[in-house]
Amino acid sequence: MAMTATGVHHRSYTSELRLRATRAEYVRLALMGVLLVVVPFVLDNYWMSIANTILIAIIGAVGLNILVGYTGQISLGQGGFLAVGAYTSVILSDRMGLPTPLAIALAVVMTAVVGTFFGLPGLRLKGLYLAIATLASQQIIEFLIRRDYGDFLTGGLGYINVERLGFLGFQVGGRDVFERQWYVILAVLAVLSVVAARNIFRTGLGRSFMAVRDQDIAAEAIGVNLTRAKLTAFAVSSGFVGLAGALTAHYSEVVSWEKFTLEVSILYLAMIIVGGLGSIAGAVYGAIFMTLLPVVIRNVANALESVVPFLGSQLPAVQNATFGLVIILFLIIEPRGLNRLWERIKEYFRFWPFRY
Amino acid sequence: MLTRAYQHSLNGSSRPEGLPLLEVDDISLRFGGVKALTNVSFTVTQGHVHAIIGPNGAGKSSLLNCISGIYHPQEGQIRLHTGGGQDFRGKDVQEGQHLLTQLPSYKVARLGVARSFQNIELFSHLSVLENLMLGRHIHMRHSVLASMLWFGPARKQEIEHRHLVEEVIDLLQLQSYRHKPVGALAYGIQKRVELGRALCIQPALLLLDEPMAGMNAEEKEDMARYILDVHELAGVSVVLIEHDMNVVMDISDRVSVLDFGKLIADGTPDEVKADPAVIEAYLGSDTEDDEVKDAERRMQERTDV
Amino acid sequence: GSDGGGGGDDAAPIKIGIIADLTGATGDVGSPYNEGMLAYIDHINAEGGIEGRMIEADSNDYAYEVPQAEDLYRQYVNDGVVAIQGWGTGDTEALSSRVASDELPFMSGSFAETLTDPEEAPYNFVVAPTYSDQMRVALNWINEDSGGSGEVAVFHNDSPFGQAPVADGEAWIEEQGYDLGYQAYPMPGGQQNYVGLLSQAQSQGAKYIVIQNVASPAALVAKDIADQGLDMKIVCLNWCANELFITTAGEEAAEGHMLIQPFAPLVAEKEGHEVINTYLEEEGIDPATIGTSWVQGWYVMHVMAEGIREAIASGDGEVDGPAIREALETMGEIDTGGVVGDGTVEFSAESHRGSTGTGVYMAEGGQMVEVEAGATP
Amino acid sequence: MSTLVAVLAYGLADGAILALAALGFVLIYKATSVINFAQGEFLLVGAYMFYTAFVVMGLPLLAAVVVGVVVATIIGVLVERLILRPMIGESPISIIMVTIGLSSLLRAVVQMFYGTSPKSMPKILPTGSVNILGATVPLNRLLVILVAAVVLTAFTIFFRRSRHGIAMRAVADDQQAAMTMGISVRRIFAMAWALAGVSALIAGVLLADISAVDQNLAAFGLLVFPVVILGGLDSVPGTIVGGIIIGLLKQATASYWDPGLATVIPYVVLVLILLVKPYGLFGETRIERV
Amino acid sequence: MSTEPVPAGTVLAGGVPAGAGPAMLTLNNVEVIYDDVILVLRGLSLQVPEGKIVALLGSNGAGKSTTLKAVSGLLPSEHGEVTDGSITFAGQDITRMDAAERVKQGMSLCMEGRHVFEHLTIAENLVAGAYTQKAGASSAEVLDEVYTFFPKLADMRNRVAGYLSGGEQQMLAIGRALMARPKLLMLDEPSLGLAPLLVQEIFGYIQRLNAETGLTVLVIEQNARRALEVADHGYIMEQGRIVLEGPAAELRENPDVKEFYLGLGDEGSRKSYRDVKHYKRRKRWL
Ligand SMILES: Nc1ncnc2c1ncn2[C@@H]1O[C@H](COP(=O)(O)OP(=O)(O)OP(=O)(O)O)[C@@H](O)[C@H]1O
Ligand SMILES: Nc1ncnc2c1ncn2[C@@H]1O[C@H](COP(=O)(O)OP(=O)(O)OP(=O)(O)O)[C@@H](O)[C@H]1O
Ligand SMILES: CC(C)C[C@H](N)C(=O)O
Ligand SMILES: [Mg+2]
Ligand SMILES: [Mg+2]
Repeated sequence: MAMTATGVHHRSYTSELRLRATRAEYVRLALMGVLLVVVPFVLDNYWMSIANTILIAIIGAVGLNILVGYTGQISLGQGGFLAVGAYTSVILSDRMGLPTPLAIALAVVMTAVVGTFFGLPGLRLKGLYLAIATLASQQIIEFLIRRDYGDFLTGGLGYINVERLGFLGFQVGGRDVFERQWYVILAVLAVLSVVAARNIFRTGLGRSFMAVRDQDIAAEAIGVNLTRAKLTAFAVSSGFVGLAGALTAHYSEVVSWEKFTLEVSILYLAMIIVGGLGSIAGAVYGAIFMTLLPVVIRNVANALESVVPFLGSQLPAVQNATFGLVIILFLIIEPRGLNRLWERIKEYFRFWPFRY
Repeated sequence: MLTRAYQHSLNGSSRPEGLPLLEVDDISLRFGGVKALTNVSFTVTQGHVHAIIGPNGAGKSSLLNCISGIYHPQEGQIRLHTGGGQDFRGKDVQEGQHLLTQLPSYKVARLGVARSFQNIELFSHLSVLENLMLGRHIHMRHSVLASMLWFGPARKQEIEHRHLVEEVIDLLQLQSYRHKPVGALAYGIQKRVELGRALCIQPALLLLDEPMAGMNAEEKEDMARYILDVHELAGVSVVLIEHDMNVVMDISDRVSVLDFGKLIADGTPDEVKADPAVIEAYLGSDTEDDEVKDAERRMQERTDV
Repeated sequence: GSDGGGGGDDAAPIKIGIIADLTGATGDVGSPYNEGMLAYIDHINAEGGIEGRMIEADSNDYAYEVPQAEDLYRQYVNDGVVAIQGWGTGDTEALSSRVASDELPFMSGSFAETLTDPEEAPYNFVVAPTYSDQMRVALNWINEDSGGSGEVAVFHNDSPFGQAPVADGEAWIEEQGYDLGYQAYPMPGGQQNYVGLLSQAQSQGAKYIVIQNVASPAALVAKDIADQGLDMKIVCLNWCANELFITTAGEEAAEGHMLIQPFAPLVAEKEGHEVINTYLEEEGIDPATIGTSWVQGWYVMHVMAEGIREAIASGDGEVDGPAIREALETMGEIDTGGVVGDGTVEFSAESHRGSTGTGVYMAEGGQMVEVEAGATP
Repeated sequence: MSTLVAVLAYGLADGAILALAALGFVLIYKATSVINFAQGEFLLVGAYMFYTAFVVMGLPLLAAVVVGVVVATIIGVLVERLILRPMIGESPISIIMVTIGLSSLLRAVVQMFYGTSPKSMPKILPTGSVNILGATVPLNRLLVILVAAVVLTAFTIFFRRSRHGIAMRAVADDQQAAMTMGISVRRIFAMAWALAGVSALIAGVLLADISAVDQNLAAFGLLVFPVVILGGLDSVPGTIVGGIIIGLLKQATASYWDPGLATVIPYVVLVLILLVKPYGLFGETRIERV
Repeated sequence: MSTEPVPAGTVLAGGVPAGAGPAMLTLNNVEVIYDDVILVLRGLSLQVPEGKIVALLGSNGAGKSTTLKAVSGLLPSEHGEVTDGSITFAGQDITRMDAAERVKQGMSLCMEGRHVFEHLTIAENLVAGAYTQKAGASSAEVLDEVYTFFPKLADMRNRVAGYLSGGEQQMLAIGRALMARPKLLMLDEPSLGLAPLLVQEIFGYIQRLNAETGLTVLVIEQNARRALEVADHGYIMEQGRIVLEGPAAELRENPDVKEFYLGLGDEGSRKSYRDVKHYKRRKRWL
């Protein structure tokens, strides 16, 4: 972000405020658009399902990054917030009979509200203390939905089966078209989410979040209402997360507490850290990377199983070990994540062949 | 007051020159057993550069923190007066007063009290431009939906406020650093950015905590010039903490002296530098400032006679 | 991709997907269960397959993580399997509506009563008596043992799996008019002791503790009872009713506790064990290393294979999900040589409850000793 | 009454082990400002190391303890050297993530070598029980309390008495300045991690002795968080108080209320405490001066 | 004296500055690079003779602090590295020595920007300063000495350092550096943020220590006038090189130094800050 390509001269503030300026940037944007469109034509259903998982993860990771990366409020409560979005949307749509899009929208609002509530400790707590307080909210939410006091959520079943998504007379189809239809819905929502998040951070609202992160006393001294900024960040972030949660529910067609555990929180945290804190692009890279990682490991292990039988018999352990190792190596090599790595590569080529 | 070719006034106060702007009324501040301030009172007049000096640990920064709402004194009041003249749009503004001692610091900032810090407190990962735009925070609306949409009000607002920010950039000659992350800038430039961020608030009162510490002679001259520009061209009232007596004597209209949390002198620079209590507590007998020596000598003569 | 039925042409192998827990929270029983299934497939392929068609099973570990199970499921669907063997209650439930819409028969290690209702879960089949039926049998036994009155504490895994039989048990006492006190206590995971639970059971005055959980926590309860010298009898259902419970608790601590186990362990020497013993002998495996869960896996797979056999035999060669489902519902009794419940498993279009009978065992001298075979509620 | 005694004995024993586990965590935090999410895995690794020495290699108890301590030290130092040192100066959250990665790695490695089924290990502590006020209390719980108390006291004295205590805190505050005082930051870091490894080993072995050598040991580690937050992230006495409170609270909730709830009660308490005392009971307030 | 900058190499080829004793610290052609790319010191050479006070002056960003970090071994912790040249201390090559070891050899650095241990009390900060000293009577003596010189510190000895005012922290930082009983004391802008009276006292104290105990001092200062008053020898650096050096008395008379560092007009009198109407042109030395 800090770097502007040499040779770009803006004639007006309007042009300077654009997200993209150079030809290369437009080309890259176009390539990404083409990629998005081409995907459903080349992948089989299984890989489409992974693409869909990635798209949902992108929305969730972007949301989490707003809170953690941009506002500096470390959160381990992602799983809980995903759950709020999922349960709300499903209860509203399937049990109360609201149209699904409306239910999802209300789920977003509901998660924002709950997120704001759990953000309250963030007003007094800082840094690691807050991180651990959010760990507590994760455990508490997880316990509550798992216990389901009064069978309020699942009616004693422990899980909710979700009807196949349909809205405005449109109905997602069966096995053959299921993944592709979902892909279109999710791709649109993911792109909108990413753009909305980027927009936040070129306006005063986003800047105030970053100010809180960098130096909260100074932020207050220039008139930023810390309480409001932090709670807004929690709300906005949770809104995205709630959307991701609701989509998870409707896409996987079942909601149960096991999808929203601490591991999920950690996975999302890994996404934004490996991708790059405080960068929307980073959240996207991270979501892609961390979702693909176990899948790729499994495929590699399966392919190599005949040569190294150990890989197959110990697959989850191998997956976890690789997960851990990748995170460690990654952060040691480039603590600022994939996004930074990408920027470094770009810089390298721009200044190539000069070293300085 | 509009000056030079600038379209915006940086002065956020609508008070006519010469009237009291800030009244510190008998405040006391304690941290546990430590008395940082004891019964301090003084008045800052609109249009003045008001210096606060005193030995280390005298409570100068604490006083500034009290004014800007970061600390809340246990006793006493700090009042900010507004109105009584015309604002920068030329409208008459009713006279009013605000009790700063009860406000959180962001509300104080909203009244137009801007400040810089002793140890630079910039938003180090943001660019100079973003830091300055943050100075406009209190003048902007921050709707979540509009921000997400960008096109429309959000964009319009960004551009609108950018004009004033550019004028500040111009005034402080920060053009070449606009897009640099402030964390990577030289110390002197960072100090200037911090001044700029405060100016973007369009302050009614500007509080500066040791803006020239750690600078060499030439950089001090620059900084002094910037402060004077802000004061003279934009008409902003300034409260300044500074240890370099040459600077203080040269640019301030009035000086308050603190020692051990108590106000030991308050007057014009000339009065203060000749005050024996000040000399003993702060300046030392063999100060480097020739003018102080002069004043001392004169006083000596007077008492001899 | 090849997302059709997968059984189109005659010679092609029949694909089955297995979602197994080898290393997760329930890996202690999941792992032998999986081995049992694979052994059965090995066995049947060695005999020339089902009606000449080989079974190709793809088994993957999901470590008891629901999201992993979903990922595997999608992969299997994409690979064109015709039926799926799952494992836990969580993933079985998570997938039940998906398997219904994808029309894939699904059996699993989850014996929850909700899965037996074809209205709710049209493609799920429960081979063994449900957790609820096991609970009923346990209560019948307790009623008898206690001489008609007593207090029962139910310790259950704090999850849908654990809760499954709790309410049904209480209803059963009411229905039968037993004079039994009944209290349920969730067992949190990862504990170092269950003394807190036991002292609550103690204040209830419970002499019987029904446990619906896996072996290690149940064994911990047994140890704590022994440590504290309490006079309580454990009645383990299914997943802790096995030799793992006995070995983990230790012979002494386990002594005298009761085990409700629908699948007869090898030591019970049923007729249906012969085929297993022959197989083990050929493979050179010591039967002493084969636990109850292994047998469970073998016979659950046997039931599925019989369904496939019937689908091939009765159909026009088309083996797909709906055909297998129909075969299972209409084929009548499937013989298990006395291993499952009262010996046979039977489904119908109205009920996917395969059996209601279960064995009752007692831990004696470190062994499972049969007390009653084919007990039904 | 007898329930109360049992609650006390079992709660204190759990609390004592928690305090030991938390001690390592706090040492690391104090010296290096690292939040170690792998503390539970340190327990796990410690217990399995000891199991290997004691059962697999069949060493006598004392030798097994020595082997365990040596290996734990080496692991602690290696982790510091290979993983955390390159991260010096990075943001706290990146460092948190590294330790999360480490926890995943350690657990997976243990699983690869030892599988997931519990290992049986002969009891080290005597298994008898004593009768206290009408309650049967196993001897091993009492001994656990005793051993933990001795170890914790030893650690506390070490830090009170030696200049390493101050050096550690100095390093935590400002590494560069500490270097200019001639304090070897590397040595202090290595020391903190090694000590954490050793205290985790002791906790892990005690825990394994009263339960079993299995993967659950790592899950126990998560409870370290409520403990340290309660006591204050950087307070050694805080770990003791926090450990005891959490241990007792859990046991009491399980005995008198709802055992399921006992798993979240520590977190509820944690949130409540933080709302009243944002730095725990004994934690150092973060200093913010402008 | 000529206003022409003297190429550093030629002056230093002769070795020790004129009239000085044997060198306690020698930097020879030192080159420092941060982050593998940012070249900060470009062949810097300077010497600090034993028993003398040497002042190092230069504008912001010239590399003064970097020089001291190179000497005290702090560069690795900032991704910096000495890539060329050598540093010798008391006859020993310390270019690659560990930072902690250097302190044991007898050098002590008081860093720019105070760097007190925030959560430690004043007393604990001072004890940490004596880390390399064998505990005992001598440490207690130094402690007393520090307290005598900074009575304010003595009064506040149990206060937590993080809450001290800027100037108080500066006193503490200097006191702490003295606790190691160094042979060479390096001070990075010791007067930053200190009140005039205290600045005066600190320089007086430095002079006294130097006179009484023969302590060698290398001091970086923005307050050039003060520094050149107490120093025996001065170096002026720009952009990572020495551009001017000489006995302090001579430097004080150098017109460039007067104008750019002492803020004096040609006649040697100070111009009021109010009268400065233009932003300063910078002296280009190179
Ligand atoms: N938050 C706080 N907690 C405890 N003590 C404080 C706090 N803030 C200031 N003090 C104490 O109050 C006194 C005054 O401090 P202050 O920072 O106002 O001094 P100052 O006049 O700005 O000094 P300097 O010129 O050195 O910056 C000092 O003794 C300081 O230790
Ligand atoms: N850790 C670092 N990484 C990268 N660049 C650095 C680092 N530290 C210093 N620099 C750069 O090296 C140059 C010299 O810095 P240094 O701090 O040595 O200057 P200085 O002469 O002490 O200045 P000042 O008077 O402001 O203290 C500066 O341009 C600075 O940006
Ligand atoms: C062993 C069990 C916990 C798994 C079991 N199949 C279930 O119902 O979940
Ligand atoms: Mg101050
Ligand atoms: Mg410097």
